[in-house]
Amino acid sequence: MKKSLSLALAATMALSLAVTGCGGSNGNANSPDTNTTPADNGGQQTGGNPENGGGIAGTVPDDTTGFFLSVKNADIQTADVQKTTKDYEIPMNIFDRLVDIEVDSQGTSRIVPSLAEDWEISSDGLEYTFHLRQDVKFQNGNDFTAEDVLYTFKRLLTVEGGVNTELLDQVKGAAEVINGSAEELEGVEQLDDYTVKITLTEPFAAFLSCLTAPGLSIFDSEATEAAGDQFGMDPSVTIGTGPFSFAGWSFNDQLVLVRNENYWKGAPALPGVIIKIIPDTETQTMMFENGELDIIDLDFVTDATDRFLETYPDQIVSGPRVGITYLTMNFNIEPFQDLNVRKAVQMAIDRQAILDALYGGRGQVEQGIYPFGLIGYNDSQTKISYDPEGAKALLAEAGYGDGFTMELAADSSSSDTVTMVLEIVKEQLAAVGIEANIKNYDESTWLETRKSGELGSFVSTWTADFNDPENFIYTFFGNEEKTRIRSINYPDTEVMARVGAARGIVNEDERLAEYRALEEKLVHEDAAWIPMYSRTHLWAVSPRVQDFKPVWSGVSDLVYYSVSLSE
Amino acid sequence: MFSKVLKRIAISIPVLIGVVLAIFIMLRIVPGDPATTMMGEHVNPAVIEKISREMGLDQPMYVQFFKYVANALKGDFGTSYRLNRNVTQIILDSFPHTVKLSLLAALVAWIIGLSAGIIAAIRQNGLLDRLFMGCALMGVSMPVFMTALILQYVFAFKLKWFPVSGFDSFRAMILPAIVLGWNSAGSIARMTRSNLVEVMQNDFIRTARAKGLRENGVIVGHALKNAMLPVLTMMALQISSMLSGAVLTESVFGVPGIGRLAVNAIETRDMPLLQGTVIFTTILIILGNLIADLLYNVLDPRIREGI
Amino acid sequence: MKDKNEPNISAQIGEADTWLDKGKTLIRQNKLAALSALIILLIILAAVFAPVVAPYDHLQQSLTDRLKDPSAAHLLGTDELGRDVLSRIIFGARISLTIGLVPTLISMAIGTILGLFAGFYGGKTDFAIMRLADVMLAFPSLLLAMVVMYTMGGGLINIFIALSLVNWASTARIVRAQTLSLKEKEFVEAAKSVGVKKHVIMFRHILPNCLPSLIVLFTLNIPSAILSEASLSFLGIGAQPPSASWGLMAVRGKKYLFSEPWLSIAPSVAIMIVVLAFNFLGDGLRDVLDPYLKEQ
Amino acid sequence: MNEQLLQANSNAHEANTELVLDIRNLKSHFFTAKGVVPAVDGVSIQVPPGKIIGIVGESGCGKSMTAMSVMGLLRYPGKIVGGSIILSGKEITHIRPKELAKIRGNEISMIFQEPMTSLNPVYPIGHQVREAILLHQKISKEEAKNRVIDIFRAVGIPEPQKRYYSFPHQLSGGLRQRVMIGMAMVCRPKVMIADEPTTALDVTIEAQILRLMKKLCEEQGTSIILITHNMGVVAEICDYVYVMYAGKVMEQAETFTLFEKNSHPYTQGLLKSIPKLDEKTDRLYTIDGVVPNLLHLPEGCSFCTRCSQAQKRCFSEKPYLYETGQNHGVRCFQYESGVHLDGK
Repeated sequence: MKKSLSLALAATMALSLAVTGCGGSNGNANSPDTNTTPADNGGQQTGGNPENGGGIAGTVPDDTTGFFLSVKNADIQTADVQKTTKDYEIPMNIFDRLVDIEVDSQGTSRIVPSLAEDWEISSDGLEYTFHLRQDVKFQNGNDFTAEDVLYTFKRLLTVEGGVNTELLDQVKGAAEVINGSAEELEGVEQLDDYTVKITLTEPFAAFLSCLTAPGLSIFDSEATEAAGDQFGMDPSVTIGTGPFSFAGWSFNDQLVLVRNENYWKGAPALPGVIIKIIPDTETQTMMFENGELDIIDLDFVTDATDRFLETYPDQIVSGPRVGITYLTMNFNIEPFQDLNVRKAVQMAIDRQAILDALYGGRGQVEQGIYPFGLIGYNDSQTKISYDPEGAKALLAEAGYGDGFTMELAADSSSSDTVTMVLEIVKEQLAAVGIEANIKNYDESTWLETRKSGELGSFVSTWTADFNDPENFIYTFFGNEEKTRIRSINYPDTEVMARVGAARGIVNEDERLAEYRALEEKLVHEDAAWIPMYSRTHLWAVSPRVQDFKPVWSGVSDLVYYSVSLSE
Repeated sequence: MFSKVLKRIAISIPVLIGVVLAIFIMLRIVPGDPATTMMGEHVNPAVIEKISREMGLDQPMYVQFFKYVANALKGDFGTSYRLNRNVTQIILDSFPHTVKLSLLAALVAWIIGLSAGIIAAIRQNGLLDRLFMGCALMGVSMPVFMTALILQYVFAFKLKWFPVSGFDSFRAMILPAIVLGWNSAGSIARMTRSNLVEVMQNDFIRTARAKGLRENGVIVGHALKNAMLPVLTMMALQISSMLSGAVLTESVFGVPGIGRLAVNAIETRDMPLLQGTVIFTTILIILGNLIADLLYNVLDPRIREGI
Repeated sequence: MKDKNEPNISAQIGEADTWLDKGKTLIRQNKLAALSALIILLIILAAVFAPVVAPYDHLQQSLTDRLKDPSAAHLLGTDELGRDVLSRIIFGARISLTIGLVPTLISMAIGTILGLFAGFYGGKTDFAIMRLADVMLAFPSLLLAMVVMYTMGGGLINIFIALSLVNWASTARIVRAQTLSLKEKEFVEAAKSVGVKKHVIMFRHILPNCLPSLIVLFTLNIPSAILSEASLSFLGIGAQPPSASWGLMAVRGKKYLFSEPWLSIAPSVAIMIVVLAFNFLGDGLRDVLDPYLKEQ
Repeated sequence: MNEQLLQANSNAHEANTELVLDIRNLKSHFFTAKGVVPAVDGVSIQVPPGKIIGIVGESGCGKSMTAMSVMGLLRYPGKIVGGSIILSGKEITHIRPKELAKIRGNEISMIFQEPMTSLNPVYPIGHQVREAILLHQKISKEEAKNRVIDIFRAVGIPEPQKRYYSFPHQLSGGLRQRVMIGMAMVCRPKVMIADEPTTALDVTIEAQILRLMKKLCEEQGTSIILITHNMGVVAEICDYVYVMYAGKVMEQAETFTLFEKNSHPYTQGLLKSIPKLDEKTDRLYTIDGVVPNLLHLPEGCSFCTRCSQAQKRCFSEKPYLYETGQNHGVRCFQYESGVHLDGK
């Protein structure tokens, strides 16, 4: 009796474990292609329109042959682009924006129509009037209208967990909506069903570029409102106008996109895309070489790049990464108030050697603030030369002939390559007598210290959100607060006032000239910033991949619209 | 017997509360404001303050704790900062993968561990002993990620017997299970060996020999069952080390399990998710201990009778 | 290993085995354990005298000599920054062994003291300490270490804290169990009856008798600490560069597995050798020293 | 009988088929870290059919080792290094494990000192005894079970049907020893070695067990080697006695002779140390000193250090086992006139 009782108890427990296990596995492990988010009936209500003939949001077809096999090394947190500053891949493929950016083969870029087929800008640079396309439908069959634009912009400012409010900073009434003193966003008006007028508080030359940012993707007002906080989480309710619909997401496993047959620009060539989530880069490498992937981002396997270039010379795709790696010096920390010290540090670092050693020389040494590929990039400016002897002389002149100690602040969450850069910089500084100590911070402390303006020197990379120098110079030298939260603490308020004012210069040539002058002043006269290099971004693709093109800024998020596979 | 079971369960309860409290406190002494770290670069302070309020981070810690426990009892571990989804739901989605991986790995561990342990015990201090123990211990003696990588390289990449990653077919599960199982096999082998050696010194083994059993018969018929009882209890410890090992194995092989969740949670500093994951795995371990204890009770006639 | 079927020969010849005898028995019976001890000794010596033993400065970079294949000049080649891998492994032994030793010592000290108190005083003290131990044991160790590292950030000191926190409970359990049984032994009863103070009994009479188990446990805990650190390094929350533990070297080297495999294999093999050596030594010591520690 | 024994002793190298068990000049040594321990050092014992042979001595004198050697149960670091063991005319000293297994439990069986631990705790006792039958006889499990119940009844286990399924921990020590005896007797062996079978038991139960063994021995014709340190037990049931000390036989004689004419100082000491009710002494007699360290035995007679009658030569020369009378041998120079029985 007693024996059986205790047996039964043990068995019950084991069983309950097993049942929990099995219950779950029916849902997703046996059929890995179905999405595991609690789709419930939401899919049928908003996304399940069978007449769409494929590309139903939230539904992964059984047959995934011909799907493009892509990979990411970490899962996304959301597809709601208003709530993320980095997970752009899904939004770039399932949503459209009012305008787009196009880069021609010479590297010059221009703003092209997208959901807005035409626009006018008032002469004072304050009013933008957009005429929207009238033939666009969302993936759920709803029509795209001006109302959706209004909804989307207001939501950007008010949605819980929104992190891209900055994008609309210049729009009239934005501040009031954020702080709750206004209900409606004054600066965005619906003139008719297909016309929207946006008013800015001050002229902002980069505004059109800004509208190309992924964060300003347009949502369906009806579906998004209905989805609530499941928008971006549950594929079936995450609706856009883009070339693909969001078909499935099983967390930490894969993301699935399916062709939107009714895409207003014409359906994409690919029937769909499966994006596997593989954190281990060696695993990714082996998968690619085994034919389990159609693409691999060599940025995540920097160290294998040489081997890939050798092994798959015909399968490499590259594009400039429009972003600059820089080293900071904090004006509030001794002895960086001294111009000679800053110049000495600029000269002490052999940037070409670092680029060669860690990135096989793929990229270029930068001399300013705006990297190669960005509007405003200046290839004829003053160069900083690698000159350790000169650096020593300058240090001696500044009274630091015996050197000094400084901190190199490392963020423990950054990649090994960044850490290696620090290790090399440390050695190079040692060669001119500066003792640089690498101090490791965990990510949050690093961010917080940096924000307080007290972080020591650090190496980081800023990649373009949109194609304008404003996005760079204003971020670091826009005003006292901007330079403090980057732990630079540049003291010249006059120069920073010019940086702010440049945003309002309506004449494009004048504006760019001012930006160049400021760049020269900041980097070469004041030595307030040490530009390191910008890099070329490489991908390897499988032989069947055709027409793959990285996005203009060279970020890792891929756009699959133009891609096709040969069989 | 029944009261004993109840007592055993009762002892688990303070442990469980302790676990929740420990994790709760540990995660609350994180330097830096969680709201800031989760929101990143593009947001203004007003928003951060609002978020902080919404997460209840402005309340005293004991209030947060009791709220958390009250919700946890209802099966609600809160909402993930980053994924904006119910933590319980996320965990339950990942759980089956980890369970499958762990069960398969346990099987591997037992096969390797038991056979190595038995052979080692029989050939105690001989060449075979060293060889088999060495083999079993190899799995623990390399960092898990290297074992994984090397097996992957040889069997998936070079020989192409298995897919490099994934967890959607039985074939894909084999390599991760071997890596994880091998990692635990060492301790099972070691324990089997020392238990067997120990049991082989018992008087009843001498009796068995004296009655005319040959050495293999002695081991299989008389020593093994006695030796296995303590090894069985180790199953519970294995659950713990499996779940630890799963963190790395899942990352290397791209298995979307609980271990990955924990890593995600740490990388994205997602406190509710980390909290939920740790508490959930801990409950599993406590439950595993309980089951092992009960099984032990069932199988050992001495304890069964309450002696 | 003595066979209980036979009368205790030591008792029969009327002499207890001295430590020296146990050492001799170990060498005679278990060559592998003896060899392991020798290897460990050599590695410790290499770590202590690293600047003398290592052929190069382990921090000296040479960007022009990156990723060189093993050669006469660099027996294990050079790493991604042109540093000599062999020298780095020799210097890395310092960090890895420290990571093995320090947290193990700390956690065992805590565990021993708590275990002694729990076992000796029993009652509420026992209940409180052992429930605390249960709580610690309920955590998956790596996950707990991850949480600690998450809370406090990377760095050696925090690794020590994380790993100490994880491991004390098992020591406490074993010491408690031994204390419980030793407490009933005649010599303790005798000491009590003549009024020896409690803490003297605990530390002078009971503790020395736990020593064999503790030594065995010590040798078995060191490798697990080294491996835990490697795991933490894999997750990016272990040792931080430029200080290079073997674990971190393996993690950073694994990116070159396809082209320069020695970068990850060499430190992994170093870990493997040390871990196996400690394991074999521990097993050997247990056979010779310790009748208690059959589990573990 | 007397002649038989004498003959056997003097012609040690000739097989004597009349003997059930013939142990000749057996040497079993232990190889320890400190050196070689000669636990059994040239022991010769003869067991005729149907007799009870006693081996007495203090603990550590090598009596258990002798039994283990005979059963082939000696394990590392112990090893038989010389001599021979002949069971029913068959040399079994170094036979293969497979052959040994056939003999054990079948032709020769053994009962151990510790009834509490000698049974496997995780199996019912009935199964454990049945196993002994099934190992050696080709009969069905059902038949075997009936045999077990019969033998349980024979060894005096109450309710044998029910007890068949009991686990060892549910039985008292006395009952367990009965189970052990049953297990040892169930295949009707030629020789049963009982190693201190009653030491762990109450005195009342001790007598019952001894009587049971004697009865079974008589009924089945099994010879018994009874190992004990208790002279009283010897007196009660043994036919012939060997007195062992430090791995050697010091004196051997028929029980009656030994108690009447104990010749060796050691035997005298042993017998004196039995408390007697009819004598009034202040304290019990003890032999001075302790059993010597087998690693550092005296050069001469191993008992010399404790012997009250020791002479100079006892410390430098080793005495042989001398014949002093009918079937009576003594290892002491006092009886040097007798024939050497050591077979040297």
